[in-house]
Amino acid sequence: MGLSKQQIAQRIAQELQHNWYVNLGIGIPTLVANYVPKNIDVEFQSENGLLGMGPFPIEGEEDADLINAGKQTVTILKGGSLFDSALSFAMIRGQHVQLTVLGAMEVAQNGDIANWKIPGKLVKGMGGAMDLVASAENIIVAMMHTNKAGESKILKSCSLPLTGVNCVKKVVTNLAVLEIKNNAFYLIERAPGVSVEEIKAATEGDLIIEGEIPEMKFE
Amino acid sequence: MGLSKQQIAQRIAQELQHNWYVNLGIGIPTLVANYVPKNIDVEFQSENGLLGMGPFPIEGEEDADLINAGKQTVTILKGGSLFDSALSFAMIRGQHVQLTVLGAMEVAQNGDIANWKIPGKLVKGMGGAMDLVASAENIIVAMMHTNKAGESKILKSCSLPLTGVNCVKKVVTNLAVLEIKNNAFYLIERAPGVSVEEIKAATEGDLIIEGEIPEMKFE
Amino acid sequence: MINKVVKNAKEALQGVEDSMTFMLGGFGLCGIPENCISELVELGTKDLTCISNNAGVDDFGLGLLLKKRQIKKMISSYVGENDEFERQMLSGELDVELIPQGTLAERCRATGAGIPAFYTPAGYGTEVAEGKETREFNGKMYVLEHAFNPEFAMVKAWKGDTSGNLIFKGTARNFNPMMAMAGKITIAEVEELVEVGELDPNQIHTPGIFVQRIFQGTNYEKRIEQKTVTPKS
Amino acid sequence: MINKVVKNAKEALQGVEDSMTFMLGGFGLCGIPENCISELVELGTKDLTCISNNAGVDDFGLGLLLKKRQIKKMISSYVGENDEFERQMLSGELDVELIPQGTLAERCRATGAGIPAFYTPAGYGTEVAEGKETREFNGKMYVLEHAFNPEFAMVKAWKGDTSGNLIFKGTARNFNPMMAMAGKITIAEVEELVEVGELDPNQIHTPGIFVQRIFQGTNYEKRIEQKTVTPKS
Repeated sequence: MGLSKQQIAQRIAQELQHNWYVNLGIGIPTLVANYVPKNIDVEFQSENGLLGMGPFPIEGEEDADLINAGKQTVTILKGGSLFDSALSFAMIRGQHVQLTVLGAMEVAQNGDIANWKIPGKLVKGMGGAMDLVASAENIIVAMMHTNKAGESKILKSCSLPLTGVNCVKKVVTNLAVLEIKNNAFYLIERAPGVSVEEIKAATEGDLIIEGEIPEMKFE
Repeated sequence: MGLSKQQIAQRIAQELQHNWYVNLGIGIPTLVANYVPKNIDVEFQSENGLLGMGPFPIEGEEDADLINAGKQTVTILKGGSLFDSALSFAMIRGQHVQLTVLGAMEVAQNGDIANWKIPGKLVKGMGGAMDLVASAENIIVAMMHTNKAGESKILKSCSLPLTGVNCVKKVVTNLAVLEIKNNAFYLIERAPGVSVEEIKAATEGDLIIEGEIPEMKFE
Repeated sequence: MINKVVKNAKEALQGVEDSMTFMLGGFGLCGIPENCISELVELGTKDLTCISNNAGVDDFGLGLLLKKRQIKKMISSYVGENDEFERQMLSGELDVELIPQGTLAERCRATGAGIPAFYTPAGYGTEVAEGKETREFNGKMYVLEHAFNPEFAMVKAWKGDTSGNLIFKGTARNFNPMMAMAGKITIAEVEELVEVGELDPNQIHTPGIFVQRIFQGTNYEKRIEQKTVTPKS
Repeated sequence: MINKVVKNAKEALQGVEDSMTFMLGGFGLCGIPENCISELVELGTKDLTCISNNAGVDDFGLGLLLKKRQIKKMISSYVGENDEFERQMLSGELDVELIPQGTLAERCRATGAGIPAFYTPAGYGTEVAEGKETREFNGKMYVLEHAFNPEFAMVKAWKGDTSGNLIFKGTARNFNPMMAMAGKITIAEVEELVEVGELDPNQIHTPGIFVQRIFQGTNYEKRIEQKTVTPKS
């Protein structure tokens, strides 16, 4: 029901603003790079030490010394730069990166996010996620509205161990665009063909619906 | 009486050890670079962002973009490196510089040093001196034993505002080499032709004299 | 690629107002943002707080701003070589805060790196530590020091590209990279402005993300403060 | 100029003992000190604490040390991609301390820079901050984090000179420069060892002062963990 992962990425790409530096997490967020509007310039930062990240290399031109934070071979665009991890996180912590897009297991209506640990299951680590969410002025979470069991991931409060507190401003799911403020989720847009009632049913947290809720528009 | 400034520098140069990185302060300490023993390798660090500092440039080859911490035009040796002030003081604070040589107005028998401020007179600032003395494992003070009024600068306790506490290990003056330990000055060597009595008379701090005190040797 | 180019110092300094706090790169007269300083003199902006390792000399660098009494407060590590500075400080016209040089550098870096405070051994037991929190780690005493909060940072680089990437030369690097990180708006003036792609991404000292405005500087004097040479033999 | 050259990994690792704490550079398999790791496997040194952003894969990188159960504790930010690691962690044989990646990088830098502790926002309000001092600065909450204390740091560079100056390549730089600063003894293995004077002093990423031993590495595999490509069109 609702958007594909590609469409979630496409919708998030509409949030990009001219001259923004952007950090994209692993998974759906990575796809956002494919949908940058033609009329704006943005640069992608990869926290392992790369600004101006370009597309995957042409087959045969991959370089073991040029990867992104997902350990995928990438390229660097003209005007890009390379640096160490301390300077990379100085960029992040110092709020020089205007937008962080990342996935989540749970988001709560106070802006809390959980995306790194499920008790009892194997913990792989938080990587750079805790630094990113604790620092970014502008965080968009990209995720499915519900988990595989059909349970809402848009919650009154997170049940999983937190990655960060009071930090998420916006959530784009397969069903909706939600803004977090006043300790609630404000419904901003619906996925094409998805009703407000369906979104309500899939949302455990407090959902505020003000006036007519428009459908998302894709070009 | 006693050593010239050049000789003080020459005596301090005898303290240099193979493979040491060394920071030399302004004044007498700068002269130490002229007396490095031939059989050892040392590198000079200048806290404005230069390792492998070489001699002054040949007349006509001076470069406004290559100066030392005394703002003098210098050169850089093969194998040298350039860096910013934060990394430079990371070297100093992180104790990667094995020896700091600097001048002082007063040194106390507990290792305190005062060299940056005279109340009521113009204060020019501490520059990098406070970082250097708070960090270096090995600090040698190069100075005249007494001030222009003939008063001792080797004291029970400093009267001037401090630059650092409990940090000086060794003092080389025009009269003597002194080691600081057990809250006292231990007389190690006399300047050629200077008697123990003369050194005693010029020293206000507790002076420990154990056995025969040898004269300094110069090649 | 994001374009940061502005026409000149005048355009770069738009938004500069009285009573603001600036960081200015340089060590002595080496690596100072000459064009920005000239433009500040031109603008006549007053009551400035300037964070800069030194304060220039009487007729160059920040000395030019001091002469026109545009500076209310200097935050520096060493401020000699300047008679007008001395006069204003002694008369109480100028407020001066002296900071150990390494602490100054690290506070600039912390500002840009989102580190609000850190501990350093520099100044412990001296008047620099008065009124500051001190603390023991592994048997040694340290002083808690904080980040700054400057409105503008003005730095000078050797080469820069249109996206704001900077390369410094020699010891003209000094405080410039950390200050570039620290400005809410960072202005870089460069001796040579090039197109993106002309600088090796592996050799960039300051990535463009830290720079909001960049321009090709003009008429660099690059004065030498202490010319010391070895005579030709 | 000070000479830091040793013959090979064997000579570089002299003094390495059981129960020591090491820092190892690299991000994933990118920029890891392959020769040092092989030599550690060879030596069979046990009960090691390894500070490294990741823990390798089953048959490469730190995975090789895990397989031989030489590691007692891993301090990392992300440790996926490794079945043996998973088994040892779940069975309790291996102690794992997970640290936010930026905090890890900054703690490495702090270690080398003589900063015993600093405040960072990362992890505030999460279990990472449990038992740690937290504090408010300018209305935001921060966690106090400390420097490490490793005996050895092992880093991999692209080029190095006999005096220990290092240049890294691409994103193989990652944690290497900060870890190089942090070792009581820092060992650098390089793809190309050159004479002093061959590297531009203005382009050195890690000045030789931080490196105690350097050697020309051999047989670099430089494995790619996730080969992603754009098909030829």
